[in-house]
Amino acid sequence: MTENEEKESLSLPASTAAPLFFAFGLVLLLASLVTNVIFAYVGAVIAVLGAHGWWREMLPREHIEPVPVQPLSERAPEITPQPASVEHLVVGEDGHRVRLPLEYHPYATGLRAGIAGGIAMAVVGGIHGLVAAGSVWAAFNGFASIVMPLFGASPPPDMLSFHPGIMVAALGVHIALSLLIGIVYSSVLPMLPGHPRLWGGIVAPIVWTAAGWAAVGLVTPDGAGAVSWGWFIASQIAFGLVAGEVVSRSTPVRTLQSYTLSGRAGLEATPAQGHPEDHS
Amino acid sequence: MGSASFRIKGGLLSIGIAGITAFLSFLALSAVAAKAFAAEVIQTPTPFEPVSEPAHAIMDFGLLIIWICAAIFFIVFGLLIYTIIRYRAKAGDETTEPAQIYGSEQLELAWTITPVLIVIILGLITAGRIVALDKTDPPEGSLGIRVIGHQWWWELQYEGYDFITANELHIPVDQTAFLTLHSEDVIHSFWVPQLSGKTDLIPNRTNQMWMHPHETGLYVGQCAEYCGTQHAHMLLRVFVHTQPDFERWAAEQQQLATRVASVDLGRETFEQTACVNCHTVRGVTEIGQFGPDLTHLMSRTTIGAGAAANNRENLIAWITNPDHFKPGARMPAMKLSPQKIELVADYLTTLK
Amino acid sequence: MASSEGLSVSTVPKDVDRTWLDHMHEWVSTVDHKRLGVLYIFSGLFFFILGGLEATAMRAQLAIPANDLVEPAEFNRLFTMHGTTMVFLVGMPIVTGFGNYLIPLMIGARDMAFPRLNAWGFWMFFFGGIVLYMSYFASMGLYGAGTAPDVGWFAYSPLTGRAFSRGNATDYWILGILISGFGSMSGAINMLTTTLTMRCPGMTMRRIPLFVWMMLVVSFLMLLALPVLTAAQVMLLFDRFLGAHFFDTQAGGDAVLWQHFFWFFGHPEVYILIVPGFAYASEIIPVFSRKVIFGYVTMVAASICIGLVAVGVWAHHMFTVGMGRGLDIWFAIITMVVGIPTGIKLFNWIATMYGGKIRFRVPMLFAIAFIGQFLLAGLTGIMLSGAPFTWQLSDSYFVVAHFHYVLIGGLLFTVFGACYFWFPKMFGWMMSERLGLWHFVLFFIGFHLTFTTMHIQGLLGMPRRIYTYEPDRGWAIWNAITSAGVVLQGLGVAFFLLAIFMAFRQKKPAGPDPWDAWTLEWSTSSPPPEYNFLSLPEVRSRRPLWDLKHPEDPDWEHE
Amino acid sequence: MNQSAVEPIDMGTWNRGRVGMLCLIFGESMFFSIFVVAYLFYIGKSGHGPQPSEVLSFPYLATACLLSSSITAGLAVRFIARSHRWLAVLVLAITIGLGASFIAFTAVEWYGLIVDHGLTIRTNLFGTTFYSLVGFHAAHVIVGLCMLSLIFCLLVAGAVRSEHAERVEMVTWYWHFVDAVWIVVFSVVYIIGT
Ligand code: HEA
Ligand code: HEA
Ligand code: HEC
Ligand code: CUA
Ligand SMILES: [Cu+2]
Repeated sequence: MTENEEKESLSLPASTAAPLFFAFGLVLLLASLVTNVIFAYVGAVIAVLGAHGWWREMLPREHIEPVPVQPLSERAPEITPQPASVEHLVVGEDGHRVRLPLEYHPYATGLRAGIAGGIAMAVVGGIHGLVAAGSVWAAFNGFASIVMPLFGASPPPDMLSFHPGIMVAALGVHIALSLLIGIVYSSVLPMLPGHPRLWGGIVAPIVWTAAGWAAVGLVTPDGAGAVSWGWFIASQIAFGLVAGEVVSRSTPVRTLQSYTLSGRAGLEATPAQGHPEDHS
Repeated sequence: MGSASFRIKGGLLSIGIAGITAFLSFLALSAVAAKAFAAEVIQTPTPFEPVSEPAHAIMDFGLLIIWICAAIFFIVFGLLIYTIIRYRAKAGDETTEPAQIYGSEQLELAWTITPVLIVIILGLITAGRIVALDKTDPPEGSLGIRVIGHQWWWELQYEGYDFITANELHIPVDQTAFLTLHSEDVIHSFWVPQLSGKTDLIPNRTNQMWMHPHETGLYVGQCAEYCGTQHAHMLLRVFVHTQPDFERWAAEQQQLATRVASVDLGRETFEQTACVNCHTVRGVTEIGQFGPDLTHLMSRTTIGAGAAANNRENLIAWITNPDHFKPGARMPAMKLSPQKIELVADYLTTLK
Repeated sequence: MASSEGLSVSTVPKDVDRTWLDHMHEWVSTVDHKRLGVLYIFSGLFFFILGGLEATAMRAQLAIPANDLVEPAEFNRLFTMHGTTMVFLVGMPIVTGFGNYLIPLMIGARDMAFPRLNAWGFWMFFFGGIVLYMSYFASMGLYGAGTAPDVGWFAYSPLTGRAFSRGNATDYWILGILISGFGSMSGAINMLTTTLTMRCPGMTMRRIPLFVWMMLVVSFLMLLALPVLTAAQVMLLFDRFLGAHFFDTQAGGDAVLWQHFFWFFGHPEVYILIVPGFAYASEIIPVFSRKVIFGYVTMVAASICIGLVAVGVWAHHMFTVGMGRGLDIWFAIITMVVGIPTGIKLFNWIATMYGGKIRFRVPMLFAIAFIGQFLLAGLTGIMLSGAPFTWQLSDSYFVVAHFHYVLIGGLLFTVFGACYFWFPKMFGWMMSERLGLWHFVLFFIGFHLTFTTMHIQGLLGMPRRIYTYEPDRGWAIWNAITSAGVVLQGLGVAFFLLAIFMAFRQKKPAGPDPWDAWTLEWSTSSPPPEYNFLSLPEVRSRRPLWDLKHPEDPDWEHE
Repeated sequence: MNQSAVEPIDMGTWNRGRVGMLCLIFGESMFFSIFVVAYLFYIGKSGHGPQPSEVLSFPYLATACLLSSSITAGLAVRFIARSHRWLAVLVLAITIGLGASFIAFTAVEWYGLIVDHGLTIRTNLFGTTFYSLVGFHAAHVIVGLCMLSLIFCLLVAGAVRSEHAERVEMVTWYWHFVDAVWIVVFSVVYIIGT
């Protein structure tokens, strides 16, 4: 806010009661519906007067009024710099106003983790199918038979053979969930204390298996019995371990934010403010 | 300003603690009181004590959502409480500003996708429940009943049996009752929480709902869509009987009205008054459609859709002035002389 | 505080010799956005007291079973007028009022884009409210006396048809809302245009305060939703006066069509009411946490998402009409989707507080309570969006609890917070912290007594809109508690009024920037001069005042 | 356009007049869409009374009038902006004439419907939705005509000069909008509806 040359007054739209009259006239006009036609006549007259007044305010040129400028004593004083100093984060003296964290895993890591985990899970599922029922399809059909009653469809008629429709549906749900969970993994795991494999591989799968177990039990009580929970947990843990592994192996990239504006814009070859590691 | 804020905080803390204590003790007290009241409670139509099929499945589904939401609530609320306690301004904090943090792509991503996952799962489950519970065709061997909503009473027509009754639905246990819902005037909604969810009765439309009770007993409910002055007194009673009991009841309902000679005078008064313009008594007069069928009036426990118990005294009061129990009811006070009212009431009490 | 010493706010009125008539004239003929904003807010508060008294009467009737304090027809009028008043005459004007007052100040403009239209909008709203309340005296009801409308705030057809609603009571409902709707629409046009075209130099769309962004979304929703209601009401008027058959079920009209139209308006309407609440919270929370808002861009994106998704969810109010599976599923899922952007906002507010130095001043107390309450309210909303569950809960007190939690726990709490926060700016006087604290505590406890318990009645199967209930249903005790809470709420509100009154009496000067805040409105004097800014400010970041207060470390280097 | 008292910065093309007008048009479209939806919803649901296919005939002339008036209205703005006063008067007169004849056609159509076919707003759902949709459109045409006539008078009187072209343009935006609504209305009423 720059110091301006002193003005005596400023022009603002002049006050006018024309809109009030226009509104009042319209309201009377409408209110005549529930009262008496006389209101309509009176209302129409008032509305026309109001509209005319409004028109005169605008045309041929806007009616403006000078408003005297506040005396100096009433004006807000210039804003003075505050003594209060701003705390900085440990990550960097210059990074006290950053988006945190300074580095993150690219989304691709998350997607890769999801894909890898999803495959691992499918492999465990397939083995379970082979061992328990002698058919890889049993895994998909088994998955479908837990899930489909939840969603209201009837479970697959025959657990051992290949059903293209069910296959597509099961794969679709499986892939979508795997990818989303992969992204969550890549963004959350690095923030947690301790090792990502522990959180991602053991804790998280157990939590959601428990939740899933409760949900299946609540919604389709018979569904819960049909699931061999041991294998189920095994496949979830497979997912978690593999996805967690992918995440913990990926190298995070640094965000551009610790660079100055000109650095980010590519105007400067070397960022003026050093990298965070230089400080901590 | 600094010290002021601490005074306030102190004040707040004490008032807050006092308030919370007051609140908790109030709750405890009221729980005790609720127990005391509970002795008198006869019927709480809660969806959480289901005795019938869709109600049961709905409760399970409802509990699932409640638990998911409760988990979200406690996590987020815990975070909130932790934050305001941990990061409250402390002495000396006025001179410095905390570090300014703009945001975090990772965190924001995480708390976008986690809800997305929850919504996907919850959405799929909801879709499944809708498909499973919404039946548009009567299942094999179900009992069909047409329910017609009126301001402010229920007309019940039993399909396959030839009779009409009102306000009190009787159905057999362990058999699906399939209701077809219509309305004569405005929108109503059929709701007996322990048996099934509610479905609206809409003029010009036909809706369906079903229930498959597995416990006998009396279950109450009421109209759940605002339908005018006496919406509050558009109560419903559902009697779930054993199969033989139900057949017995239905057989009785199929009978024409009984004729008892001793109340012929009352019947004549009834027939000569405008009553017959609105009420049907099968075997006597069948013009009236506007009011409830009175053929077996005394087989019902209440009159006026639950507005009063069904006994001679209340019938007299009702005929004298329906507004006495149900101000605004669509039945006019017939302005009969007290003697005539007695006679009519005598007659009505014979309609077993 | 930064600069309160060395400040000489003159307390001598400029024009001592003016009569109240002059002042009156000044107020009715004003086209100044600040005065109109104040008019909006104060008329909103006036109607809030009316609506609150109506609620009090209802709660008195429901406190015990089989009570006959209030006639059934009168009870129905009470809840109709209560709901209508609170939504159209309290919520709408207050949010428009704050928008009007603050948008030009926050974006560094001298007035709204169309000052006269602004005045017209206010008067339309105001007269609309008057017309609605005239029904009590003049609607020539069936029995001669005036009767207020009794069709519920969403006025389902065919209950509103001539056949079931004789007299003119329903017409007053239609006209009152129709008229005040025009006011809100013109307000929306004004806010949109102002934000888009009147920003001061440097105030790019990426720099406008979140408040302004959210009001932009709100204005968009108003412009989208209100004409729909207007059109539906015009149809209803045609039915009632010209014998048309839009909603006349006896001539083949469809009752459900009205429900679609109404809720196509009605659901965006509830976001019109809550997003301003988000807007106030988004300004209050950073200032009292002493931190910049967390995730500005995400907040903006989430607001826009909410605005867009809100348009497609309306039929979640109609799960019991038998729409069929397909529609039930669609509306259930899309409704849950709204939870995602809303959640983002909640998390961002908490993250803003996280790591801050939270000062528990009265506005902040309301804002924090808002977060917790809105969380619960939103989650009961999610429960209601599970259609099968709603087959049980719809039109029960659980729904009543849900929407009072959002409307009071969400909107009203932030409105109170906003009043304490911006009152010093509007009038130049501070409001008493002590009275404010009383207000907060009493209202907070009262609110929870009333509405937390109300969930239980709902789960016990109590339908809404019933004037009385049987003693044997097990609802009595809960209703008693619910009603008891109203007393505390009333007391809280009384303290609020007292705090406003005392602020004008005690005249404790506020100075231009009592909260050490960062948006433009705090750079001008309190109250601001008619022209807002002597010379138009130039901004370089989202927090222009931070830049000035911390020249060593300005925001613009980092955005 | 003269700088207003409250306008802080020059927004170029997107000044407040234009943005405001767009907002108004957006709101109006919502209003019309509801009537259109009601019309579509009730197609074929009138139990008795005249049906659309029996009584409606496609309004070629009226449509042609209204659509071409949009072009002349656009021309008028150009002429005003370039200070060709009398050319502007001419095209504006044509515009008004075309608009007025549209209204006349509608009036004739309604007369036929009411008198010959006995179709009123009370007759059946078709009457209800038809008269309200077409009627609201016609009402907007009339409002537009009033505004154009006002400009016409001022133009003849010499009060409208090239610097007012922008405001006149706003009025023509409204006129174009009314035109666009007509395209929707006739597709719905005369094409889909019959
Ligand atoms: C300010 C007003 C407001 C707001 C903001 C809301 C918000 C929501 N409402 Fe509410 N509602 C009303 C006002 C409001 N409502 C009113 C007035 C009625 C009744 C009208 C009447 O009948 O009279 C009503 C009725 C109503 C119904 C109909 C009930 C019925 O009558 O049968 C439904 C059903 O779906 C519903 C759902 C929701 C949902 C899902 C939200 C969501 O927007 C909530 C989103 C918020 C959260 C979910 C919390 C925070 C999120 C997280 C912490 C992230 C994680 C969460 C998940 C992934 C789930 N509301
Ligand atoms: C913003 C919206 C809003 C707000 C703030 C409120 C506030 C309140 N509401 Fe409201 N309510 C609705 C919106 C709102 N409501 C809607 C939309 C409906 C649906 C209507 C329908 O079904 O059609 C509804 C319905 C509704 C019902 C259901 C009626 C029914 O279905 O039968 C009930 C019942 O308890 C109720 C109660 C309350 C209470 C106790 C308050 C309290 O919070 C009120 C507290 C306020 C006061 C108590 C004010 C008192 C002031 C003073 C005491 C000051 C002293 C006065 C002077 C000095 C002059 N409301
Ligand atoms: C204008 C039509 C009308 C007339 C005439 C009329 N009734 Fe009714 N009656 C009704 C309606 C409608 C109800 C249902 C009221 C309600 O429950 O809200 C009713 C209910 C009743 C009931 C209670 C039935 C039940 O099961 O709840 C009785 C008993 C009754 N009427 C008896 C009479 C008698 C006796 C007369 C003549 C003296 C009479 N009615 C005349 C319309 C009428
Ligand atoms: Cu019938 Cu409410
Ligand atoms: Cu909604």
